[in-house]
Amino acid sequence: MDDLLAVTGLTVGFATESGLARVLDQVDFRIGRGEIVGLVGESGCGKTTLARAILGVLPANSARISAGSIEFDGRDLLQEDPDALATDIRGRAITFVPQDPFSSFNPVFTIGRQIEELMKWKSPDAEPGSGPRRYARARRSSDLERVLELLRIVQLPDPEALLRKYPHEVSGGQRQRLMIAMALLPEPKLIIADEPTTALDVTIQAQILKLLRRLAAERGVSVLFTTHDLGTAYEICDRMTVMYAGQDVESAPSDSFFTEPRHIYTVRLLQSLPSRDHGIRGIPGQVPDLTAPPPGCRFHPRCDAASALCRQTRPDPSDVGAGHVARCWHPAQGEGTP
Amino acid sequence: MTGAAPRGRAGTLQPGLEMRALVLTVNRLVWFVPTLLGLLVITFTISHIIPADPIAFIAGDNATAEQIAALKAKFGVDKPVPVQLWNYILGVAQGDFGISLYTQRPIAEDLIARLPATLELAFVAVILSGVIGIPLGVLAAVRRNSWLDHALRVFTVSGLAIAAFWFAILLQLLFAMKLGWTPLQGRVDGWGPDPVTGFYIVDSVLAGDLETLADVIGHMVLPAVTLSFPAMATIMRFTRAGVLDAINSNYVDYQLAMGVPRRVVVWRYVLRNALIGTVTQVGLVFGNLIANAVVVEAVFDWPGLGLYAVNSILQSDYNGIMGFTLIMGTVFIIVNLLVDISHGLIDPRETG
Amino acid sequence: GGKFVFANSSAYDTLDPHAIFDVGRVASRINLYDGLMRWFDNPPHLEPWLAEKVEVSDDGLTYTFTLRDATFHDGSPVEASDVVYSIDRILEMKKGAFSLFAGTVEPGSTKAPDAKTVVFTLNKPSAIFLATVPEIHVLNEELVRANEVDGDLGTAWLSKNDAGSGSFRLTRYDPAVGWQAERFDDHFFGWDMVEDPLDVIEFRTVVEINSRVLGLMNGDFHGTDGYLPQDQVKRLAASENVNVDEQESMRIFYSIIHNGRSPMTDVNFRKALAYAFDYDGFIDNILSGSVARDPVPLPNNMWGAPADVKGYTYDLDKAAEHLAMVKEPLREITLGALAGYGQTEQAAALLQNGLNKIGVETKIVTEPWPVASGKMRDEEQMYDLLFLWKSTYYADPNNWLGEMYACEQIGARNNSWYCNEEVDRLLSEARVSTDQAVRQANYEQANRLLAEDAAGIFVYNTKWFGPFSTRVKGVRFCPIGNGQEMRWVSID
Amino acid sequence: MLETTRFLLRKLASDRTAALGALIITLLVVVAIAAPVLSTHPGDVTEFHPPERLLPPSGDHFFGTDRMGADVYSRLLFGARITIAIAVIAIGASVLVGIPVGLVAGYYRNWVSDALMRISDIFLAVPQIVLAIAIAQTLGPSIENVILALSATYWPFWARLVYAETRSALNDTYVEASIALGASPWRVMILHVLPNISSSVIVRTTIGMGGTILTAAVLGFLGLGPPAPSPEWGRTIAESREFLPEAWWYATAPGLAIFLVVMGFNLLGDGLRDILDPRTRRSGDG
Amino acid sequence: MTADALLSLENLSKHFPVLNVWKRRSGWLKALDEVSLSVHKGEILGIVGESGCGKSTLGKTVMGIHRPTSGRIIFEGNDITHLKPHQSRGMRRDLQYTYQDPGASLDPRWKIGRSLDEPLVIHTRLNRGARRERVREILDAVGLPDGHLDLYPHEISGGQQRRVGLARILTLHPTMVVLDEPTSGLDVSVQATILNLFLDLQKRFDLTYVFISHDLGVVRMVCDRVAVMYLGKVVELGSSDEIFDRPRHPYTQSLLAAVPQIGKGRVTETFWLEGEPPDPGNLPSGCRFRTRCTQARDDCALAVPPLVEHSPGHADACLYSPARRGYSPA
Ligand SMILES: Nc1ncnc2c1ncn2[C@@H]1O[C@H](COP(=O)(O)OP(=O)(O)OP(=O)(O)O)[C@@H](O)[C@H]1O
Ligand SMILES: Nc1ncnc2c1ncn2[C@@H]1O[C@H](COP(=O)(O)OP(=O)(O)OP(=O)(O)O)[C@@H](O)[C@H]1O
Ligand SMILES: [Mg+2]
Ligand SMILES: [Mg+2]
Repeated sequence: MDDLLAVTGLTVGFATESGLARVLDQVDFRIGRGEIVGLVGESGCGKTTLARAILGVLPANSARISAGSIEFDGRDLLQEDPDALATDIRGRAITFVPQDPFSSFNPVFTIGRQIEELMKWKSPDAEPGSGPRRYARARRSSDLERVLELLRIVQLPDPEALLRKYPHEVSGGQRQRLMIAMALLPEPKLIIADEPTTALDVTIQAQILKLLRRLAAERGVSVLFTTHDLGTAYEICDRMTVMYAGQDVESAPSDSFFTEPRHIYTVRLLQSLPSRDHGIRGIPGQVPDLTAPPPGCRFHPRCDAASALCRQTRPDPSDVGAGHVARCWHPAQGEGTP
Repeated sequence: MTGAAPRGRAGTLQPGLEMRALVLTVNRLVWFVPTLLGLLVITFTISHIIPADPIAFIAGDNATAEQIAALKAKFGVDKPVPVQLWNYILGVAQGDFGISLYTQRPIAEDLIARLPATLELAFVAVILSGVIGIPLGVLAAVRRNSWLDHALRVFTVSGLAIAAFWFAILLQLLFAMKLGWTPLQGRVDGWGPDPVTGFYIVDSVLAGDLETLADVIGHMVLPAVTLSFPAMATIMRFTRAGVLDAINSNYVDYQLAMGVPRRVVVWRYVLRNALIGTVTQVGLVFGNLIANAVVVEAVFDWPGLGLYAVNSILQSDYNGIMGFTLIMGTVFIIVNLLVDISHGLIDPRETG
Repeated sequence: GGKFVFANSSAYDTLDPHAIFDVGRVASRINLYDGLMRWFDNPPHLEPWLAEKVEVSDDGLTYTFTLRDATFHDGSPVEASDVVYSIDRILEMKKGAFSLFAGTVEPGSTKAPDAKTVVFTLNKPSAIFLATVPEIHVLNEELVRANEVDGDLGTAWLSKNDAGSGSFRLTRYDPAVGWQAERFDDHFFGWDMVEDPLDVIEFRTVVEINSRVLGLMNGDFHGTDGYLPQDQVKRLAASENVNVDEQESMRIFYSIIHNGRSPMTDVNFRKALAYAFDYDGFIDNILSGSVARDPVPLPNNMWGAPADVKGYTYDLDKAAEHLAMVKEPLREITLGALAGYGQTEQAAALLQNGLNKIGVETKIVTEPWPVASGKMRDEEQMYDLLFLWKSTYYADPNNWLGEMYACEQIGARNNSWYCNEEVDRLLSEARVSTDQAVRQANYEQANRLLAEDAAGIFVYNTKWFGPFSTRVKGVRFCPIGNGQEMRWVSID
Repeated sequence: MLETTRFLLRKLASDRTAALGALIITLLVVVAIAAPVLSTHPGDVTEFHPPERLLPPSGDHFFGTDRMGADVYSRLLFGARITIAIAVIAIGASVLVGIPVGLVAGYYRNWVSDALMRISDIFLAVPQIVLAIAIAQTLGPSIENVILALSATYWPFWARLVYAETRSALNDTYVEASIALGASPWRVMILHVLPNISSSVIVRTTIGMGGTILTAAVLGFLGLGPPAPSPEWGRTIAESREFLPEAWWYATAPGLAIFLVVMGFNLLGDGLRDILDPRTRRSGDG
Repeated sequence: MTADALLSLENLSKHFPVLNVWKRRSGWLKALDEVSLSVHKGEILGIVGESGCGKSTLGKTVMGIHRPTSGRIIFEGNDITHLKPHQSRGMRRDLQYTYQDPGASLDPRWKIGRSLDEPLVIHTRLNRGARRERVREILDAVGLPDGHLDLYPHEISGGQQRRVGLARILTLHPTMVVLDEPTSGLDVSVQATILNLFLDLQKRFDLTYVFISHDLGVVRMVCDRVAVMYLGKVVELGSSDEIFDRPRHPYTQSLLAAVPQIGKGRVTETFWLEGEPPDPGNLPSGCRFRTRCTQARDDCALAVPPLVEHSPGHADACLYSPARRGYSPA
């Protein structure tokens, strides 16, 4: 299969005061070229951790990657030299849109200055390798052209003036547009967008999602889109991967995901959405403590279908439909689909 | 944080940076005068509860009652206290801090003659602490929990705990008395360079007199090191905390995730943010520096305001001490004013 | 030739010779100015100086001085009118040496019949007048008057400039550093008797003892004051660059006792105090034997000091005995000491130590000299006891006894509130008598009575340990100038 | 309350630097209390032995003897009492004045609170030690006056701190919630605001202790502290200068004592800040 | 309609001063501008709108946390507009407010038990035992174990904190509760449980809710009536079904159109609204939505359109409301 990104068996822990938190447990995850993949799951299930692992920016002092591989465009990122990753993968081949556009700009520099710094290192024109000693004038002005053009493309009014502003002088929606522009500027192959609309109002969210989807399609960029809002995921993703407490539980194309969820957790999650049809249903119980996670399938303590098997071993991915993979011993059979 | 509603909003009412700096300056200047007035009232009050009678002292051992009365009239001490206060304020407004009971010269003259010595020392100490303290603070933050961080932590903790006068004595004991590497005390051997600015380093450079320059610097070393030690510790501490705060922030996270080299992020971007916090501390640092200057100058016989104050103490020269307090207060207020203004300039979010 | 640098412990805040009178800053007066007479050597003897000769009338009231040919530093001649101006200025300023002349010389009573003759007319006979004449430093009247501002008698100008005729002429002054002067070649006394007189003298303020000592040892300074703590003197003596010149001086250390306040009004209490001080511990241990025990208020080496007074010893039994005889109620006694003068504090602590043991409660109050000197003149505020020195301003027993214990000096120089009719009679007689034998007998007797009465706790007479660079020759020590008269000195 | 204390103790024990600070301070207190027992020459505070002056450290005199022949070590122990007394009383007075002033000024927004804050601003406009010197000099040297000078110049720090913290606490939802619930101003101030700002006050007070000890030592050094023969540390150092470099122990011992104690308070303060104040925890050491 | 109103607001406004750098007021931020609505006994009134539109301000002004700039608040027939919190103790018991972040409304240094006790201490003369009884009862009602009484707020989860926040206000048995974004920040699975709890308690204690939220899906599920706010104004008010099924105001329409709905058409393909809300301190004249409205005409800028009830129980504030067109003769 021609995947742009293939994460296999990734296991990551964090050293904390109360022991090792097993935040990712043998996670499998892939993204095809030009595909928008949603990574969904409740707060704390490890979405950001997975995203950061791909970017290679897990906190060095506390994160422990104990197994797995991250293959991107034919390179195993976990084996690469970190410096090389920083220069030609991060910000070049893979770019990033953060969750919170309010705090992701440095408050004491103008927006223009921050974009310029990014372009200095990550402009598509920049020669790959050790990075610039000097920011040549010619490149600087061609980069500026490029920036202004893209700012217009993301529908930011008066881009020249905008570059002279400080981040706090710009609204949240505009900041997120800037972030998207900055993610596109290096002409990457993959954009990792970590809950890019959570902090925004619905009307703004709709605008941003629209923009992101259009640009990704136009430019053939793959997007890893994390969110805990299933509605948002439905809007933008071609394919979904659901995570629960550090484990990937199900991965499917959007259509079959919403119509025929197979993993019990996915089913319950979808049922939790307020709906006129079935009222309000939650999932009883609580997410496990990741420093002492339950063995086997981590959802088993809250799962009404759980068996002894579930409590012992975590199922391997099994195909349950076209491109539809679930890791469940007792997959749902069309039961409870919304 | 997830799902929380967005906070913050575009501030279209924000004036430009220059405007902000101006507004800040004016705002602070408006408070300058009342603060100074309050300070005057405090010093006046203090000097009016003194046990000894300064007039009797000025009058000398053999003054008669009439002479004392005449002197009281001359100095205006026979008037009601509010009138005296008013006259005192008027006097200070005109640069008249009274007469030194000890030297019999106008206090203002004495203080101005000594101000450059103190300022030169303070400047050198501040620069020294900044130039060394800031990079070390950044290093400590970047290499958090490394042996370097721990060593620097010991350093900062010591810097803040050590009594400056004792440290000064220790340095003297070691470098001047035992090893003989530096002069024991004083600002220069003999008379120093011809006064132009009053700063000996500048003056000896202006005069092209390298020998004197070397001598001046030699004399400067121990006092400057003593003074800058606690200041350096404070600066380091705040820089470290500031850098750590900044490093843990989302914008650094973002830049690193976008592959901007760590060293660039830290030294060009984080530092600026960290310095905002450090700059606000300069006022505090300067205050401590001045405080320490009093005793450090006494130990090193540095002919500045601190030594003047100590001599005034020994001579019970109340006018001298009050003059010193006032001028220190003024210098301190001005420094804080500058700090506020520069803070406003560095941090675009600051709105006064 | 050469330059001599002296490290002085006190700051030269003013150079006006009539404004100051202390020993610490004597150098500016004695080197930049001249008086009609001058003290020399040790024991001190008085010699005519600017004056060629002096004649005293039989009634002891009229002193006629004849001036030599001398010039001020600006080249103008020293004339009798300058002397008249100078004494009248002293009397008007009421500072410095004023008290020596107060009541004896009236303002305007001094006349200059011609340019070379000055006539002083005293309003009562004084045996000490001549001894105080050296303090009349002669100013260049014209120059001073030209620099007067608002009738300040030129004090502002004189605080930074010189208007004298002395052996050296001021070239530089900075209150924070000190002053520098060059040799005045036209000085009336000439320079023949000195083989290679100094070109330049510099007196620098160096407050820190250690700095003075180190500077001297490494050759930066050529001399410093002779009253260093003994520990430092030892260090200096050990240095090969420094010679320490030892001389018995005339500066006594004692404790004033406030005789006018209970329970010190009781002689037994005063005796208890005197027996409770550890003289040997203080002199032998703390001061390493660098001073001489002096049981009376007069320096041992001054005439008028009786040889037969033994003085008190550290004897707590006797102290307790006398204490038992005290009728007045006891209370906490305040021991005064001078800030910045560690010795006074140590003495007070030692006395406290002794008094503790006989059950007298004490507290030590250390205050700066201006505060202390203010309190000393106030019967209410004066400490119960106060340790301090009494230096030589003029070499006559009256400098000590007459000022410290005469009844008429109470509240001024007599800070003990001590008034004993017999003692007062002896002192008054001695002050006016011109008969040396009478004077000597009177002073000896007065000393005996004062010691017997335990009017104060008399501890020691200072020795002077003048540390000078080995390159320095010709230092002439005199208790009045403290060895700081530089005209005799040379350096190689 | 008991539980909070236990929690604190447990946290303290786990934070190495804070534990070290606490240890030093405990030691100081023990030393001060038990000075008569621990000292080898307890009488030497007021009793002297001139023949034994300036002896170097030995088995009999751990830190040598001073200019009066008294045991430096014993006097050091008794000096700790003075240090503690000055620090505790001066800080106590400042806290007692500063907290109510800051609390009231912070809670009510009217001209009185403005005036109070202006006054404390004026005090803060001069380096504290400069003002303390002026006051101490004016009043004359004694322990009481040192304490007075320190308290008079220190209270604005607490007033300012409490004021700022109160203002920010008033913006906190739980305070607003209590007010909305109908709680009286006093209830809010005493039961909600004060306990919640207490951690910053405690931290500030702990570090302030160190600062006060340093300032008091400076006053002592300048001769504005308690008079001889008080074993106050600052004045001991001043006394000793005359005898350098020979009698190095004389200056070294009290200087080290000041250093240790101030460091103890600073370490404890830093530690408490980390423990009590989750906001700064992030920037502390993990 | 106002007859059975438990609470009614008449032209209620809350304006915050906008300060310039000189700390002088340079204008007003109309966080709440002439809002009139009423809440009926036993109903759940939803208030929706984008961030900063004045939802919380509405709640807090009703509660007396903010002093209203103008207008009247009538609760159970009494005018409580100008009562300060302590003057209206009795009133406070009946009218309660939960904070947007209920965890933050608990004193971090107080154990849960004490926080729950506080309202009783302030408002009742019950003795310790009786209070304890009451607290237990209510804790049980919100589904928390007794053991939680001895925990500190930071020791329990966000969902539990919300329960405690709710318990705290229920101890006084109020008749009406303003719930300010009670589920924001919660995962859907937890949100569902909490919502169920609200509905439960409402039945049990016979409560009336004002339910502030920006989650339209939730509002639709739980609310009987809905008020849509835009920049300090209520732009549409009506029953849930009316609002969600037949929205009239262009803003309401765009708001609904922006919400992704699983299984329906993709918003990213259909959404039309552009731009962002203007600065609330510097509002456009006339209709506040006109700057973003695709149907805006010139007269929209002339006057602020009033909220008009074009059909029973459904009011909107659009000059070109489809309802108005239906009724107008032109
Ligand atoms: N640096 C770290 N040290 C220790 N634990 C961490 C660290 N970063 C994350 N965790 C823990 O790892 C788990 C997963 O965190 P992560 O941020 O990946 O979740 P998420 O799915 O992105 O959640 P959210 O939706 O809240 O952003 C959480 O339990 C979190 O507490
Ligand atoms: N105390 C205050 N002082 C000044 N302005 C305020 C204050 N409280 C709220 N505002 C302003 O009033 C407007 C409405 O705020 P409010 O909190 O009511 O909005 P909201 O609809 O609750 O938003 P959110 O969804 O973010 O909670 C905002 O622009 C806000 O900045
Ligand atoms: Mg996340
Ligand atoms: Mg709100």
